[in-house]
Formats: sequence, C-alpha cells, structure tokens
Amino acid sequence: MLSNLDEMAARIGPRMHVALPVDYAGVAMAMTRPIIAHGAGELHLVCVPTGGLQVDQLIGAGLVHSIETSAVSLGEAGGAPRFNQAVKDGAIHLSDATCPAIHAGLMAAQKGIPFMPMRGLIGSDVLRNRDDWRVMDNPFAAAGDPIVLIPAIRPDVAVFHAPMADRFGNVWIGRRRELAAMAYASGETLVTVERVVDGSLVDDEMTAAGVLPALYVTAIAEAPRGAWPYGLWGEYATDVDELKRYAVAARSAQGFADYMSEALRVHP
Amino acid sequence: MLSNLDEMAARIGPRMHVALPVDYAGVAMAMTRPIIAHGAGELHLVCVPTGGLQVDQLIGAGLVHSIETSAVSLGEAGGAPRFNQAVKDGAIHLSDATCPAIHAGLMAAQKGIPFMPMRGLIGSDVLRNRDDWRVMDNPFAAAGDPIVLIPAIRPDVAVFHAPMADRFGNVWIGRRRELAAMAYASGETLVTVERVVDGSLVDDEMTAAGVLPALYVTAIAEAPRGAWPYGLWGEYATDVDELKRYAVAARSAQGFADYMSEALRVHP
Amino acid sequence: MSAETLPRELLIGTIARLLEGVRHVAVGATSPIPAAGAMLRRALDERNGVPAARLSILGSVRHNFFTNGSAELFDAAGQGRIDAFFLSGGQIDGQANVNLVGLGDYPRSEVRWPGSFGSAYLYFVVPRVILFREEHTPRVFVKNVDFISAPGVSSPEVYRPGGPVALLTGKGLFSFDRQRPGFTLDSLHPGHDLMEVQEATGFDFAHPANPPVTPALDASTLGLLRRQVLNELEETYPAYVADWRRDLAGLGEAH
Amino acid sequence: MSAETLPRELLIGTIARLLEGVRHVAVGATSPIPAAGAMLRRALDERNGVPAARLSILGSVRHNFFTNGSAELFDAAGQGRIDAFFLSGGQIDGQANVNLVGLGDYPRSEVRWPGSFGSAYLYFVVPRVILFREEHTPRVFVKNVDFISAPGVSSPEVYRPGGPVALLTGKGLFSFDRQRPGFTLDSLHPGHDLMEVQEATGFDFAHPANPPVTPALDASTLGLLRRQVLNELEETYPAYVADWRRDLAGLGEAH
Repeated sequence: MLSNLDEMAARIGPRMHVALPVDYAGVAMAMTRPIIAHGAGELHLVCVPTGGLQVDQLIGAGLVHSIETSAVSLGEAGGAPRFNQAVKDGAIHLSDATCPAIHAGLMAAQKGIPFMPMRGLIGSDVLRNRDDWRVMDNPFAAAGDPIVLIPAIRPDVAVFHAPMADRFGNVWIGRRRELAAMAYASGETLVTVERVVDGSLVDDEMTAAGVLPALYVTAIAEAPRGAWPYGLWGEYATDVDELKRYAVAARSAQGFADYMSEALRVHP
Repeated sequence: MLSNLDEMAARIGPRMHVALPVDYAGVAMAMTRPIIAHGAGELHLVCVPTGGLQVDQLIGAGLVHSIETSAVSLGEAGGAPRFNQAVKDGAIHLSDATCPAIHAGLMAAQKGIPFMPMRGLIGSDVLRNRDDWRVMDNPFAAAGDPIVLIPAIRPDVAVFHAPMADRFGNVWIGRRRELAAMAYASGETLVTVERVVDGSLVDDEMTAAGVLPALYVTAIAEAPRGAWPYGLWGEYATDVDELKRYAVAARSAQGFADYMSEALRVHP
Repeated sequence: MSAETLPRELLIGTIARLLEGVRHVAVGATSPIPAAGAMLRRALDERNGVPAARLSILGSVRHNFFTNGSAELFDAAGQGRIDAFFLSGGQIDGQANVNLVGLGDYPRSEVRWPGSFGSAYLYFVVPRVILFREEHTPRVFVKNVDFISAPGVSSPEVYRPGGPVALLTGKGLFSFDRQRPGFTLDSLHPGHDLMEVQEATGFDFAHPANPPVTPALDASTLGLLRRQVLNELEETYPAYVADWRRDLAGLGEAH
Repeated sequence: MSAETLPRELLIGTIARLLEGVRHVAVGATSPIPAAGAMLRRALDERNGVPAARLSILGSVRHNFFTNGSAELFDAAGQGRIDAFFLSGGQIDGQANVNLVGLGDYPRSEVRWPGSFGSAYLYFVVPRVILFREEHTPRVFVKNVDFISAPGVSSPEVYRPGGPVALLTGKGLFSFDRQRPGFTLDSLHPGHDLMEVQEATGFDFAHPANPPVTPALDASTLGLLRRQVLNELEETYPAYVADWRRDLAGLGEAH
C-alpha cells in the first residue's frame, strides 16, 4: 500500500473524475507536479467544496476539461489566475455549485443512494444552470414545499494530504472528516502524508477516532511538507508569500509556465 | 453545563422523544434509575439503532408509550423480557425499523432536510408497517426504480455515556460517531461521563478528532462506570453475569420490580 | 476426508469455501461459526498467497475496521465495499424470506424476537449473503414466514445488487436460485439423508437424486483451523472456543 | 460621540449591535471586520452578564468549534444552531440578491469571482444574515445582479427560515424588508449624506427624510474594542490589526 508520488500520479487516467479538498483541509500539493508530469488530461475536478492553488495549476497545465466547485481562489493571495482565464476563454466546462451541495452529492455516494435532498438553492442561478439537479415537492408536506435533489457524486479518485499513516494503510485525518467523505465516495483514494508511523493507528482508541481506515485507501506516499505552500492544520502554516508569488507569476500563460518549470524551490 | 444525574433526569418531560444508543456505543445506564425516579412517562424511545437493558428497564417501569427500533435484546443474555412482554400485551406502540433507516432519519435531521432516500426495504413487512415512510420512483432513473424515503427523526433529547468531557462542555466520543449523530439530530443532549478533565479537549488536534463540541451538549454529569452493567469501549468490559441475572429476574413483572428496587449493587 | 472433523468444523470449513474470492466480509456479533469461517478464509488466502479477505466483526473493538460509528457498515455496504454477510432467521422460507421479528400476528407477536437489525437493507446490497441457521427443523424452515424482515427476491425494477446465495444448516448446504426462485440442496452433511432433510424442511427444494456429501476439510485446512483460527477466535469468543477445545479433547486432539 | 472613532471601529460596533441576542454567529475566512464585530458582541455579552455569543470562524483552527469537517457548518445551520452569518457580494441588488460569481454572461464571465461558496444555502437557513460590503459604489450596488448566487427573497411556498436583515456599507446602514421587498436606509455614517448615498447606489431604497447618523460607540464599548477585541483578533488577522494599530497611533491613541 506504501507507494510514491509518481506511481500514485500514474493511477490518474484520462477523463477521470478527481476529488480534491479545500485549502485548509490538507491539499496534496506534492502530487501536483507528478500529476502534471504524468499528464492524463480531460480530467473532471470535484472541489470539496472549493478549489485553490492545485486546481489552478492543473487548469493552467491544460489537464482539466471540467470542474464542479463552489469557488476557486487563492484566498488571501486573491483570485485564481489560470482558472479565471480559462473561464473567460470558455476553455473549461463549469458546474458552479454551493458548498453543501457538493457535500450532499458525496454523502449520497457514501450512503449508496442516488440523490440527497437539500434546502436552499431555489431561485438562484446556481440551480438554474445545473440541469443535472432536480426539484420536486417534498412528499412529506401537505402541499408545495419544493426541494432540490442533488445526485450522487462518485469520483474515480480522491487525492489529499494528511499528517500521518501507518504501514497498514490507515490514515490519520483528525477532525478533517471531509477527507473521509471524499474517500467513502470515491473509487480510489491516494494520500500523501507527512510521515508513516510504525504501530497501528487503530489499536488505540485515541488515534483511531481520527482515522480513515485502510479499507478506503488505495495508496499512500510519504511527502514531508507535502501541502506546501498550503499549511497543514496542527503542523505548519500556509506560506502566503509563495501563494502571492504564484498569483503574480500566473497572471499570464508564460508566467505560469515559467513558474511551473522552475526547479521545485526548497521550502522553509 | 456540569450537572448531576437527577437534574439531568428532570429535563426529560412527558411524551418526549428520547434517543438512546446501541449497547456497545456508550449507554448512560447511570441515568436509568434517576429517569425512572423522576417518572416522566408516555415517552417515545428512538433506539440508535437497537436497544437493550436500558430500554427494557424503562419499558418495565411503565414509562414508554412507543418505540422506534431495529431490535431490542440483551445480546448474549438473551431476549429483552419486559420489551417482549409489552409487545405480547400490546402495551407499547411499535415502529419496527432496520438499522440504516434509523441512521437515515437522524441524518436527515442533521442535514436539516425533511427526508433521506434509502435503498433496500421494498417488499419487506418492515416497510409495509411504516405508514410514516414513503416510496417514490427515483427521479434520476429513466423509469421505475422505486426508492424508500425516511422522514427526519428529531428527538427532543439524546442520552448517552462517554469516557470524558472537559469543563467547557466538549465530550470525547472517539470513533463512536453515532453519538454525535444523535446529538446533531436532537434538541437537547444529556451526557454522563467517566471523568471530567481540566484542559480543553479541542485545543489538541489528537483529542479534538474524537470530540462532540459543546455546541451540541446541554448538560454533563460525572458517573464513573456509568455504563455498567454494559461495558465502555476502551475502558471496561460488559458484565454479562449481571445482564443474565437481570434477564432471569425480569421474566416476571414482580421479578423486575424486585430487581429494580434493590439498592444499586456495588459493581466490580 | 477425516473421520475426526467435528460438525462445527465442517460448517466453518464450508463457510470458508463459500467465501472464496471475497475482499471484505462482515460478521454480526455473537456469530462464532461465521466469524471462524471468515477467519479461516483469511488464513487460507494468506497460505495461498492471494489477497486476503478483510474481516469486520460488528460490536467487536479489535476486529472493527470502522471509525464512523455504527452507520459505517451500512454505508460501506451501500458503496459496494462489503462482499459477503451472514443472515439468520427465526423463520426462513422457500423464497429465502427471513423473519427476525416474531411469530403470529404483527405487531402483537406471540413470540417476539429482537427485530430485523440491518437485514432489510444488507440483504439487498451485499452480493453474497449466506443464510446460516444450525437448527434445521420445520419450525425454522417454513412455507411462508410470519413476518418478512427482508425478502429473498425482488421484482426486476427494484435496485438489488445483493441477496442470498446459499443456506447452510446443521444438516446440509443449499444454493439459492434467484430466477426460479428457490433453494437447491447441494450437499448433505455426513450422517444425514435426503428424506430426513425433506421432513425437516417446511418448503420444497430442488435436489439431485443422490445428493453428495458436504466435502470435509483437508488435513492442511483442518490444521490451519485448529491452530491459527481457533486462537484468533478465542479473543472474541472465549466460551465458544473453550467448548470447542473440549470437543477436540474428546477426539483425542487436544491442543 | 467620540470624534476619535475610526471608520472601521464604527463598522465593528454596528455589527456588534446587529448581533445582539444571537447565540451563535459564524464568520467566513478573511473577514476581519465581521470577526471583530462578533468578538465585540461576545465581549459585550460577557460584560453585561448575559449568555455570550458563540463564534465560529471558518478555516480558523483556533476559533473552530467543529469536528466533523467542512460540512458541519452547513449541517449546524440546517439544524437551526447558527443564528447569524455575513454575506458579501461582487454585486448586490435592491432585492438583496447576491452575486459572487462574475460579471457579464454566464458561464463565460468577463470578470470571474471565486464563486458562490455556501451562500446559496446559508442565505436560506440562517435567520439573521448581515450583508456587509465596505465599498459603496454603483458597480457594487446594482439594479439587477448579473448572476444570482443567492436570492434575497423567496416565494411563500419555499422553505426559508433565513435571509437578509441588514446591509452595512462604508457609507451607511440599511435594514431589509422581506415583504416589500427592499432596503430602507436606517442611518448614515458620519461624513456621508443622503444624496451621496443615492448616487452611489444603483437601486432605489426607502429612507427617512433626514436619516439619522449611525450611532458611535460609547467610551466603554470603544475601550473593550481597543483592548480586548483587538488583542483577540490579532491571532487570526495580524496584518489587519497592525494596520488598525497604526491608525490608532495616528489618532494619538497608540496601545
């Protein structure tokens, strides 16, 4: 089950649906360049529930055909330049969502049901532009009461970064349970971790409480500071200066290409 | 937020819907006699997803009007005598369910949605006897594909036992996340714990991963060995001999009354 | 065939055979024979150098791979991550309908059993459900169950990737044909005959004219069972294992 | 009224007033003024001896009460456990529709903003949503937004326990009437007048003939803000607090 970045990147094939986590949950940034190097394209990205640097870089590298997301941005460092340009160019197909709709779609996959009902949305242009969603009247109400149904989101593969794993394939995700939700819903799950520990993480109730069990994990690779320039909760902070450096560089396609072709900088 | 057993029992009023956990998740057995002493009756019990000794004792004490459950038993000690007798006598109203249907109802309440779809059930007498459930055709399928809709279960109060809490009201439930599901879905949550610790359980990511936050917790009381004669995962084992002693005693109403009127035995 | 195989060992070995090729099997609490069968499957896989079956025992702390509460088993089954599961029943009928609720009219059952547990869901979504009931009598195997906790078959429009594949009793092994639908007697355990089984079964079933005998465990498998599996099982089912050891001692096979 | 109140302090103080009585307020990431407003509310509650507002800051580790991943905020809102929330918008119109997606035709927006985030849900279920946008110009406050991330009002059959109650800008404070529907100018911040606000607003709004001035913070509240809240905020927003301290130093109020 222990693998390396390149082997894991090679599991991502053309036209796959790839689930990626929100900035602060644990982004496997160390996988970004190997995925680009491997080069499987026409990917459909599912942001859980929003995207950032990794999404922008995969778009900039031309690997992305379509994206379902509630937002893409670099947070404090501003808008996501390659995403914004691709939108303007009509180069990617957009499925704009709202955060709980993405959680609902993953939950439907987790539960093995075809859809989840969800409140809100009615009257929004988010709903108006989603012909894959449905509206029906709540059958438990006396009359009326329209409610949106979100179909199951079943990614082919989920990719994220976590503090640690054991050699049995159990991954410690702590309270970032959206990572578990991604894994439950996905066919495969690829995880980079800060470190691999010797003992079993499920043998102790304290660590077990934060574990995604090996049952859901396809492969794990060690990647110290693997979320950089994002931070990892409880481990290290986001390198905002690096995000800003990227935000400036990636304003143009050439600047993006130059940034990406730099040797991977030694991070602090 | 720190309270005691009698104060917590007094929060349970007549005709309330009360959610109780499965045997091995953490049953607040220490609350059983205070609840009976307080005496609020006509309760509707929701077993998450099955019931055992506590349910049998509340039924035996005449406090229960109705029950939704996937099963009631004493496990290795056999059938639940007061439950079985009440069923035979028609003394309680039964809503027989299946485990994932109860989880689905609680999940609907957690998500603030009126219902959850669920696979299975079709053609069973479980479904045939539930006029509060609905069947509809999956609107995402081309034709047919009937699916059951389970309405939200919103208990007034959830009652359970856990290893520890802090004085800010955070409760450590470890990987027994059905306890969190009960609390999310319920109006109030009453918790007995083995011990109250000094520091905050959410300040450290390791403990935080297993915490039900204070946001969902109404009151906490310290009750060492509070699950006895049930065990508590990671803490102590079930006292099967005591369960068997109860199972024999409670075969008759008189035997049950005698058992319950004994001074609470000192447990090992 | 070893004359010294205990009846429970034959059942465990048969279960291990029925589980061949599964990636993940879940076993209910207080089910020592299915648990032992799954452990034997895992041991055989390891011996044979194939990916070993993963085993989850519900309610167990040690053999519990789950960290998301008691809903996770059902979620995992819905995701297609559970290949095999065991069901029993107070009554089981010829359509493989299972009754875990009680005898007589519902809801005021004359005899009430605990309830349906997860059967009304798992029976639909787990591909390989093995019905296991040691007691083989007409009160268990009835023409029609009094209450259908979970139906054996569903009409074609119902989503049903799972269902019964086999019925194992103290007297024999049946397979289940979802098309017909109905059971076929595949083999008789040593010491039982067809007429006895027909008399003990309240429903009709197909059978060969001369049903074969349920194959016994080969010596290597029996060795694996009595050494590795018995020890593994002891942790979860100490009383059951003690009893088993007594039986083995009676065979002159004490360990 | 203190002449030395900074504009940002007036906004923070106004938010704290709008949050009076809430049990739990959630604040998005990179929202220092709403966060400070919520912290001031909590500090005032503690000073007044009433149950203090609970505060969750999304994306923060320290001010994060949640342990069930990023879905928990939305779940808690759906359960009715979040009383107040802030929304902003690249565009906001007179029906309180909010646009967080972009300018021009969708999907090929001329200017693309990040996206709708949780607005299309939270705006429906959080009872007290405060619209906050400091920039008060006709390009922000438009007649009709180009894309409705979340609508300000819904027809009666739509489940909607939540929605907008107020709009706070750099020039004034508006309340929102869901029945009419539309905004009413409640007060003007010091230094701004009605005609200026009308010209800066692309939609019509109701107003008193002579709108009052937004009440300044009393000395005790200002003290609480500059001592306790400023320090609390520093942990999450160090750059913002440094800037604020510079402004205070400019007032001769350095701390």
